[in-house]
Amino acid sequence: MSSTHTPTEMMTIAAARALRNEDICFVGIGAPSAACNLARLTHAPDITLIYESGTIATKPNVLPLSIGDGELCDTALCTVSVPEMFRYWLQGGRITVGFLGGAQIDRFANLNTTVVGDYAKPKVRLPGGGGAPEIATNCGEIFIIMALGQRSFVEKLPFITSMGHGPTGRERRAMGLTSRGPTKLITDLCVFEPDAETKEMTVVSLHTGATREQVVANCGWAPRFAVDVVETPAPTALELETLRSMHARTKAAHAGA
Amino acid sequence: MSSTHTPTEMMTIAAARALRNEDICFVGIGAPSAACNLARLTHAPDITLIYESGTIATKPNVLPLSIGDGELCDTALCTVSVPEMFRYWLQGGRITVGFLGGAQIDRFANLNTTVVGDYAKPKVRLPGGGGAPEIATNCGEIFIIMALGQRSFVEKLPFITSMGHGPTGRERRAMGLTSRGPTKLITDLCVFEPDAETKEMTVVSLHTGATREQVVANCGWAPRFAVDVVETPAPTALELETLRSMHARTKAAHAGA
Amino acid sequence: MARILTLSEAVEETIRDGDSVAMEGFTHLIPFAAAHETIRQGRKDLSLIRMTPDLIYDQMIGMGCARKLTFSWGGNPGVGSAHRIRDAVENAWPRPLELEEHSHAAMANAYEAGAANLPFAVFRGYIGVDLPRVNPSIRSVVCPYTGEKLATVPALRPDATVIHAPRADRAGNVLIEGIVGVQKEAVLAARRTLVTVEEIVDDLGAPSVNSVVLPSWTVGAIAVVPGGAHPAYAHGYYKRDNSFYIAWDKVSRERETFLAWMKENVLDKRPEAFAVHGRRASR
Amino acid sequence: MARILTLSEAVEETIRDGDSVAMEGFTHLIPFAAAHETIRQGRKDLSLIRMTPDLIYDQMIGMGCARKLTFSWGGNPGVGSAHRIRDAVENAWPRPLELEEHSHAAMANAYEAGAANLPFAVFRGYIGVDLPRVNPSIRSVVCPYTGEKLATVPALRPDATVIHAPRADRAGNVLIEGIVGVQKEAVLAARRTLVTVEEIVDDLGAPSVNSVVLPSWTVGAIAVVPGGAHPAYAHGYYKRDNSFYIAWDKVSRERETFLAWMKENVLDKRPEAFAVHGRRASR
Repeated sequence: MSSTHTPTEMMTIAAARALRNEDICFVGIGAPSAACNLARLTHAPDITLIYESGTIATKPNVLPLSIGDGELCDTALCTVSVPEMFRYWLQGGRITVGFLGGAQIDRFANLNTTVVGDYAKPKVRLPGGGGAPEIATNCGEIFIIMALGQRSFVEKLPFITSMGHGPTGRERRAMGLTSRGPTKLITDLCVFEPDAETKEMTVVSLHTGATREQVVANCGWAPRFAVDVVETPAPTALELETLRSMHARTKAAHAGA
Repeated sequence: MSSTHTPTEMMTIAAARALRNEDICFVGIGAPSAACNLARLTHAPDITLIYESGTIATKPNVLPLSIGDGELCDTALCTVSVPEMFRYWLQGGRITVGFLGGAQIDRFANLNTTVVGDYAKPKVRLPGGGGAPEIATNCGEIFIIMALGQRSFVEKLPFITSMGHGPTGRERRAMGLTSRGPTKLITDLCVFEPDAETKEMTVVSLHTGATREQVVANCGWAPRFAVDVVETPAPTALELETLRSMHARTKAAHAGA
Repeated sequence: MARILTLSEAVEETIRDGDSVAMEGFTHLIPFAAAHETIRQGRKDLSLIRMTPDLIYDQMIGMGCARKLTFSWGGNPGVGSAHRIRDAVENAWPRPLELEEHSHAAMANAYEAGAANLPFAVFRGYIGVDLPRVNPSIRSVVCPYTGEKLATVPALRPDATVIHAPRADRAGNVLIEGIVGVQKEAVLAARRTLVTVEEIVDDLGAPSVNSVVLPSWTVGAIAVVPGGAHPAYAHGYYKRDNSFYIAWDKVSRERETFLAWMKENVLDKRPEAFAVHGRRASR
Repeated sequence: MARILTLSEAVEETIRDGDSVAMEGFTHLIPFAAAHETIRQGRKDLSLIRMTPDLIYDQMIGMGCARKLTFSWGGNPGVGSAHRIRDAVENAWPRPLELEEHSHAAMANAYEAGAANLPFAVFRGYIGVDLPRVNPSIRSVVCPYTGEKLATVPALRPDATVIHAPRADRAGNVLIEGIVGVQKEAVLAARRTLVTVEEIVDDLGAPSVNSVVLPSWTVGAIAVVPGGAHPAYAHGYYKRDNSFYIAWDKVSRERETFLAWMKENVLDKRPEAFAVHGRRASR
């Protein structure tokens, strides 16, 4: 196993570290799923992972390709219907952390996964919101995992699919929401957290080897940096090994018919 | 076994006959339960019996004392939660016949099971509506089973717990209800059906040996009789035998701890 | 995470004077042992909530625990009146009892809305009846698409919900099976919860991946009380004691016989007294 | 009462040109065989409804069956885009496709309201987002108790719902197990229904009294199609064919490869072709 790690590995590992053993986590597919299961296999063995397919407290051995692979149901404490999942569990206020990804994000961590261009005549039609609009407001807090890039970190979203801190950062409070919204945005180069006052997502930690210049060059708005930006601790051998073997098991499982 | 039968037996048997093999029947406890299961054990073997406890297509061997005896669950096709029962099954419009009893009834088959006297200072506090208010309007039609009596068949109800044809017989149509409301009222002396025009419950059939005078004497309003009042066919040997052996099994079962 | 406590500790932690308390179980799995412990601990001014306040609340109301009852059907199922509830309503004995009365559909929907963290429930009900005249909490909304007027009731959000269940595992996950009633909704709607169980097992043994399970982190306290649903029943464990329900009619009809029965069978007893009823049926 | 028919008869009876049709199955138990038969029968002008229009609707939309799509997430799960749906939306190929777009919560609640025979669903959603701007069916009601404004959507009441299930018994009662999704609600909300099953058995073998069962009288037609959910999976029968989903990305990217694949694997095939996927796992 290589002792160096890729930016994507660092992103997943940094995201995993944000989770706590006592969290009840609503898991999106893809990068969030890898991060959540890495947390479960390292420092948070008792974390409760919930997928929108209805599987509660699932402990997959390989990463699911979809949010409803059989592996999720087979290893769950129980599986409920999808209406129940959205009514009793998500809207019920029982989820401490919702984990989201997206196609585009703005400085207040609003997300777009609907369209690029005009809604009626889209340039690119993206998959749509799925669970995200209600995950964003009904979970205690939101972690977002997305690789930096000029096309994905944009000054202005063409469409708000799920609300972060709102178009001006002041909307959540104005609407009387009690959930905290996006508290962490984990990228392949750095970690953002919302400014306590303005709610603008602010770089608080740079991954080993990443520079401010790289972050600026890959962000569609001029990103703010916290007064004390720290260095993200490098992956431990255990983290890297656990992540890679999880991906290896997954690849082998998905290749078979 | 005695070849004569009691008025209560005749009532139960007449009620059972009103049910069809293809009915989906929401069963109240007591006399309705006896009638529904008698129908199932005689001419309607495929009737679907549903109890508000959530048991669907139950086939009890002994009559339940409550609407949720274990016997109902053990012999059911499946058992759903009570919210689901009232949402998907009753309100869902899937029930063809609701079977009700009551403490008091008026000429338009409105029922009272709430209070006698003033609601705030009741003379007699009855158990309340339970499922009846929504059974009365969400089932395709309603059969009511009640023994005649001056105190139970009253000119004016102190409280309408569940609507029959409304205080004047015209309310269902005015409210735009599509369900038919009470189409049969089976008593220990006769069977009433609503007049096609006025919806007043009208005697259409007298049980063997019962007289118009007895009906009038035991009814708190002046009951109307149909132009052609027929005689209710006497119980067959099979009906009587099936009913009595069901009651005997039930009595033995309920006596044990 | 659920904590496994003695019933006495669990009731002390879960139920406080003045609380709104839902003890649910629809004929099946009624938490009688927990109710008896609540009576023994002398809880008072409770606002009791239950769709079918049968013997369990007849006992609590007769012993003066409650100032209010929210319900939809109050009687001795298949037998007759709940005499102690009637005595409280008709004669204010042993103290006055305020009523908030609903239909089953309304209560079931109100628990469902509570579990779903909604402020109210919408349903097609209360048509042409008198209850909305005497219960101001029954209101309506108009469908924004069809213009139909539908009934509403406020969501139920009890301070404490108490239920009985067949079993829990050591992590505190709870299985409910058979007639499941509104118990799951009543637990998810509540601030604090207590689940009494027939037994604690290593493996929950849920028969299906879709079984009704309350994860440990949705439950407050768990207490092991074999037989704790008697005279109600526990599917797979013991049957409903129908003869007890029939006999209760006579016990509860007069205040004196009721008080004597409560002294002998509740006040002078301990939760362990229920164990005699807790026979495990073969699986 | 459900009638047991061939898939060809069942599709002919259940789905008509111009119908609103929900084919549900949340990753699990997706009725692919029924969709292929619908394509073969040349149904058109359908208003397709599905929370996650993945490969099944990519195929139907690419073949021109639909004029409208009501959905909440349209893609190839874990792989990428639904290329045929995108081509229809972005380029009107093979014909224009009207979209009615919702969130998962909205769709799930709308099916639930349909099953409950309510005209609309209420939930706490669509807060601070743009979808209500472009979808006029998203409205609101005000809570009559708290004054809170809550989102509403119209109930979903499809003309026809199609699902796949593990098994039915000879009386036509259907068992669903595993990830049950919105299938029960979608069936109860529909006017006509078709259930394809892996097998018909003498005894339904429901693992619990609380299993998800659709009684025979809630189901229209049943057709036995072993393997009928492939490349999705059937819990207890066969696994999800993840490699198929990955390979679909390449098949569906271009119109020509897509049409060639559909001719070879759908138009020139019969329902029996699915049987090769229908391995029964040991229970």
